[in-house]
Amino acid sequence: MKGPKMLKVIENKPIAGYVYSLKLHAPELCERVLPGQFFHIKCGGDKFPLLRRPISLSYTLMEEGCMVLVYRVQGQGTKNLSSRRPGDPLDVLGPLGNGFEITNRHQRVAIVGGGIGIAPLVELAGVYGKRAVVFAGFRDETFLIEGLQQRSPDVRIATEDGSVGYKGFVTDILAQHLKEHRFDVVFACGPRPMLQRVAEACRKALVMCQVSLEQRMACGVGACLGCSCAVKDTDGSLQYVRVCKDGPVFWSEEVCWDE
Amino acid sequence: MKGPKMLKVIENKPIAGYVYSLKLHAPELCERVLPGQFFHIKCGGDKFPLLRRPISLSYTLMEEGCMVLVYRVQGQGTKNLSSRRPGDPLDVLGPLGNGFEITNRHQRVAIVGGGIGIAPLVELAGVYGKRAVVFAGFRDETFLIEGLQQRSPDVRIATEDGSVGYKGFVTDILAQHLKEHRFDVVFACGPRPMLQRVAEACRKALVMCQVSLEQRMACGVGACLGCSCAVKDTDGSLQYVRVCKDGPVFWSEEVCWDE
Amino acid sequence: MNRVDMSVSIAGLKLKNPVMTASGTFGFGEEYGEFYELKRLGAVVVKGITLKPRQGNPPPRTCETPAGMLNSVGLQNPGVDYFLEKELPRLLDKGASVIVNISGATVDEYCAMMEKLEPSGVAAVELNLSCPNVREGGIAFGLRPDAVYDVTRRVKECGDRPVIVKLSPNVTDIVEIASAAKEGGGDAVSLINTLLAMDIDINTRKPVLGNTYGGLSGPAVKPVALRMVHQVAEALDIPVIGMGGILDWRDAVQFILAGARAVAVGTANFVNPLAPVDIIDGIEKYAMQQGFSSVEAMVGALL
Amino acid sequence: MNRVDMSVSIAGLKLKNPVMTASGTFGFGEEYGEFYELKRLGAVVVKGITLKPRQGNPPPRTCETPAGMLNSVGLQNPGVDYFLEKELPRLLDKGASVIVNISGATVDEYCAMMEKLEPSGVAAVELNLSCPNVREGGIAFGLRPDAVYDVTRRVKECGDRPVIVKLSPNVTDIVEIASAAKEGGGDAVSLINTLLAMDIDINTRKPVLGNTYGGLSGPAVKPVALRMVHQVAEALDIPVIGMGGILDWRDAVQFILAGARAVAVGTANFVNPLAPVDIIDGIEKYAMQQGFSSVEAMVGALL
Ligand SMILES: Cc1cc2nc3c(=O)[nH]c(=O)nc-3n(C[C@H](O)[C@H](O)[C@H](O)COP(=O)(O)OP(=O)(O)OC[C@H]3O[C@@H](n4cnc5c(N)ncnc54)[C@H](O)[C@@H]3O)c2cc1C
Ligand SMILES: Cc1cc2nc3c(=O)[nH]c(=O)nc-3n(C[C@H](O)[C@H](O)[C@H](O)COP(=O)(O)OP(=O)(O)OC[C@H]3O[C@@H](n4cnc5c(N)ncnc54)[C@H](O)[C@@H]3O)c2cc1C
Ligand SMILES: Cc1cc2nc3c(=O)[nH]c(=O)nc-3n(C[C@H](O)[C@H](O)[C@H](O)COP(=O)(O)O)c2cc1C
Ligand SMILES: Cc1cc2nc3c(=O)[nH]c(=O)nc-3n(C[C@H](O)[C@H](O)[C@H](O)COP(=O)(O)O)c2cc1C
Ligand code: FES
Ligand code: FES
Repeated sequence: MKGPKMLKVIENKPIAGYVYSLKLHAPELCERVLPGQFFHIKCGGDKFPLLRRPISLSYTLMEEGCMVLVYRVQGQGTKNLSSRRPGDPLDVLGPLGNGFEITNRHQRVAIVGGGIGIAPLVELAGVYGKRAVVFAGFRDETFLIEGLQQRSPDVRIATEDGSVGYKGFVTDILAQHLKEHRFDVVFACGPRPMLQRVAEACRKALVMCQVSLEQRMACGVGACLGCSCAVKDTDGSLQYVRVCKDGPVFWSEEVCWDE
Repeated sequence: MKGPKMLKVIENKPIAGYVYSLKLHAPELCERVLPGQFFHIKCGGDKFPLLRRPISLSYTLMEEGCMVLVYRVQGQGTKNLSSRRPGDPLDVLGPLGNGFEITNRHQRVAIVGGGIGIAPLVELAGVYGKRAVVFAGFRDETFLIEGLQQRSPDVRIATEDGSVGYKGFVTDILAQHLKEHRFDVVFACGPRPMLQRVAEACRKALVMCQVSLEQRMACGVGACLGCSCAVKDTDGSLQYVRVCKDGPVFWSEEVCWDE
Repeated sequence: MNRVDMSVSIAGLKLKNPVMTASGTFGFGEEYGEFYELKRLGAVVVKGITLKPRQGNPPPRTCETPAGMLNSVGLQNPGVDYFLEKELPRLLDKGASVIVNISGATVDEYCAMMEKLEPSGVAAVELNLSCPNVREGGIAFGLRPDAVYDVTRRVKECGDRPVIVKLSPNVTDIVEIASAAKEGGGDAVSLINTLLAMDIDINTRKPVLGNTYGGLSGPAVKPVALRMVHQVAEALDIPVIGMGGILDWRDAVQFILAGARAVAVGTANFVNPLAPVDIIDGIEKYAMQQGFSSVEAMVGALL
Repeated sequence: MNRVDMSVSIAGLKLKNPVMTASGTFGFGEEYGEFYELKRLGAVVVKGITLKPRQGNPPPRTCETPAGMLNSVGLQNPGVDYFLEKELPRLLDKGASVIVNISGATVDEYCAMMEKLEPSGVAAVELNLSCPNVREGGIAFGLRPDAVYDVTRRVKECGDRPVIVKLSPNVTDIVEIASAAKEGGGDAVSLINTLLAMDIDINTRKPVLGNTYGGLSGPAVKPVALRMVHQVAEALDIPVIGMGGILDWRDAVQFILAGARAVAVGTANFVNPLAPVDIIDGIEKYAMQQGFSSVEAMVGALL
């Protein structure tokens, strides 16, 4: 972890309704950032919005010395972010957090993303390439599919409205797949109810699962204890850990889902 | 007075260091606005900066249905304003205030502006044309001179650093002129110390003088009593009046200068 | 979809909708009355008046702060007699429900004003208790429960008009103060008035306001106001008029969910002169979407 | 130009500059210590600790508000023993001046912590009086002058370390409370802690914070903080550590001009991790430009 940097915006364009792809010039950070890590970004002016917003790495473009973050416009922070233009400086802190635990012993992995939760998984898909099956779920409009396919050929798509791929939830196709195939580990990112369903499916299939959690953050670096989430301690007791520093990636079995 | 309008920015460009010229499409307002009136402008987003900022009409461009406001970047509000681009909508309330009192009996008038206080006088110069002598004072860099000259040929310039015209204060050349020439009325706009000196010179020369005052404003329409300035009542007692509604133009002899 | 019943009953009044203006931000309705019809509002709360005319504080009287503003108007107003003669008839002609905010330096002054207002057409009287009480060495009435109780009870005795007690947020225990207002016979409480605050110009090295201290209002104070409204509405059975930082309908809905039976819009008028009417519309749409048949059903409807 | 003497004496301590971190926003210095050397700060005020470890409040614990934020961390901390064993040595190794913020549910708990801290290398102890006092039915110590006096006096008796009393702004009369801290023997007062506040999500119709209420901090509260610092500094002869909404050096200068002898930077760390060091530099430049030979000469230098 180093101080915040002013990075240059290379591109900031919509890739689906409300979803933007932000390319930043950051050769040095590209070298260091791990899949699943995030950046804490000053989206607005001085005082409004006040706090930084956490956005994960989507993927790096090593040759260009660039990294790409993909975000959905949600409220004022991301709205401000979406108005940054090429050439603008952007105040970025990070990479932060632990990122996914990647080992060379994983021979077959599943990567499961829902909605904007797909964004943080693209770099990870690149790490596992052919060893991964990627499950991507959308409400209707899809995005980042090409980027995923370039990195990891086996991409299965589910849409709630059935416009592309399987009609229904991505967790359905995952659960089905888990019955027939064996994975060394499952990586998941998306809305909490989806993660909970993935965790449940993995528990049943006796597969280890890493989930990337979200929580409202203030500092983003571990100092304020503002982003706590409850995990089970080794003795089964509940304990609060920091999503920003101890996470955002946790083993699904640690997480207190019904909290 | 009508509700706030979303006007289209046609042009918003620097015309001197920190000084911007903002052209707005507003055919209907052009017809109504009087020299010396101002607009109350939402410069920023929703909450920051919160309040509107008062900016005077500089001049209208009737054929184009446009009006031009000229402002100096001072703090956050005007800084935000300066980042508006052509095509952007701008939330403008007005015209507000009384404007200069103009009568057809004024045969010879002096128009005196200091710094950004020159901006609100351009339209007025157009009203009086050849009947006016315009005195314009600057620190160093001049602006709006051409616009003034087009409307009123006799423009006298003073700069504090002597780079253009008389070296010194505009009040010096005014005072000199007042000794030799008779004016029916003097109109002045600029920093308060300058206005006070103009008022003093006029008092000595027995010339009536109208000054455009500034005060921090909240509502801009007369409802909050936030923009008070002290004037002398007919019985000599001090009384607070509203710069936004009872002004911004006052007869200099009413104003309590040492308040 | 069915329409929502927007009316609310508060302090014995039936208002056509829950949106009022906050005292001191709306003058006597003249200026903003040029933007829309005043009778569209639940009520017009006029600027604070006193028994005698007041000149107010020296300028500057306002300044902007992060997401807020300070004011130190100092109750500049033409006095109750002028108000009754010149301003009130004009307001009533427009069909507005008028609530008069009154300030006194002594309990007797409050009572004298109440007696003058009683026979007029005002809908209710709002006691502004943030003004220094000369009897108690300049401590504002609103800061001590016994003083709040006392002035409320005495004013109630002077007439039958509903009395709304407007509370200062600059207190340790807002529930204790609101409770004193209730015990004194107050028909409703308004909260919050402004937070005492200051700003400093580091170039001139002087306070920005001519009066050094002023009142903080606007979005910055909303979280404090919401908390106080929630505390009072939870603890006491007295209707609450919520205010403090309401800029748009979302803010107004927050106050209603927190337990306010009506809301008042202050600083927002300066930002958007149409704020009160926009807020009425927004509340109605929200209620419709959420399936509330009336605004009253939304009051305190936190889950 | 000559350099400015940046050092300040406060509560018997000589600090190399007037800039501290605000408790709870800086952890135990570990995280921000990666951005710059902790010994550059006037002092590091560590997160509030308690006698026994505490788990803290349920999430969400933070949310943004207009120009501010709410927090309801609920004093999650590993307890004083762990702090002394694991955290303090690391901080002292880095050359930091360490001020320990302590919270207790009873006066005895404060004293027990003071006794444990006394023999350690901490520079001073800061009493956080915003926590509910179990003996008094959950009313925070900081809300009542007698309680403030009592806990300050008792803690002072437990050791020789300077005691800074951190005051809650949620009170009617901050001068009365600060005065109690002074009478109790407090060496300095810190103000302000956070304003009690809440936020509501109108979509879920629930309070945003897991704990319903939380503390408001950040630029939104600065005008209130400045006013309180000014009031206390004018009225009493006790050094004031000013905080509340300081984002940059301009804000810090305002507090010093208002009468604060030192300042603490809280929420700003989250916005700009380098805020405290940027602020040190900025204060120095300002002092130089304004012709102050020392920061101490700037204290209370309103014109
Ligand atoms: C570790 C991490 C990684 C993330 N990565 C991405 C990403 O790659 N792409 C993406 O689109 N989004 C991502 N998010 C979610 C993103 O941070 C929020 O959508 C964003 O903060 C919303 O800010 P806003 O001002 O637009 O919305 P608002 O709703 O106005 O925000 C209000 C406050 O709530 C917080 N908040 C709102 N939603 C969330 C959320 N889901 N998680 C955490 N805080 C929230 C904001 O940070 C802010 O403080 C990530 C969140 C976390 C915690
Ligand atoms: C009737 C009137 C007409 C004006 N016309 C013009 C014009 O044509 N061109 C121009 O450049 N400026 C004009 N001004 C001044 C202009 O309003 C201020 O420069 C502007 O408000 C500064 O806002 P800011 O946010 O950039 O600065 P900040 O200093 O950050 O503003 C902080 C607060 O102080 C207020 N404020 C600061 N300076 C002034 C000031 N001089 N007068 C009133 N309020 C102030 C702001 O409105 C704001 O509320 C006029 C002022 C008035 C009252
Ligand atoms: C300029 C101004 C003048 C005010 N005058 C009064 C007043 O005369 N009487 C009163 O009870 N409250 C007065 N207030 C307080 C408001 O009525 C309201 O309680 C407060 O501003 C909080 O609401 P807001 O944040 O929506 O403005 C005034 C507020 C402002 C900003
Ligand atoms: C996340 C967070 C945690 C805090 N924890 C403590 C604490 O443990 N003890 C304490 O005395 N103050 C605590 N505070 C209050 C701050 O120290 C400070 O008084 C307040 O935030 C105002 O300063 P600011 O606006 O610069 O943040 C905390 C504040 C925040 C934002
Ligand atoms: S956001 Fe501060 S500890 Fe995680
Ligand atoms: S700014 Fe409100 S009365 Fe002039």
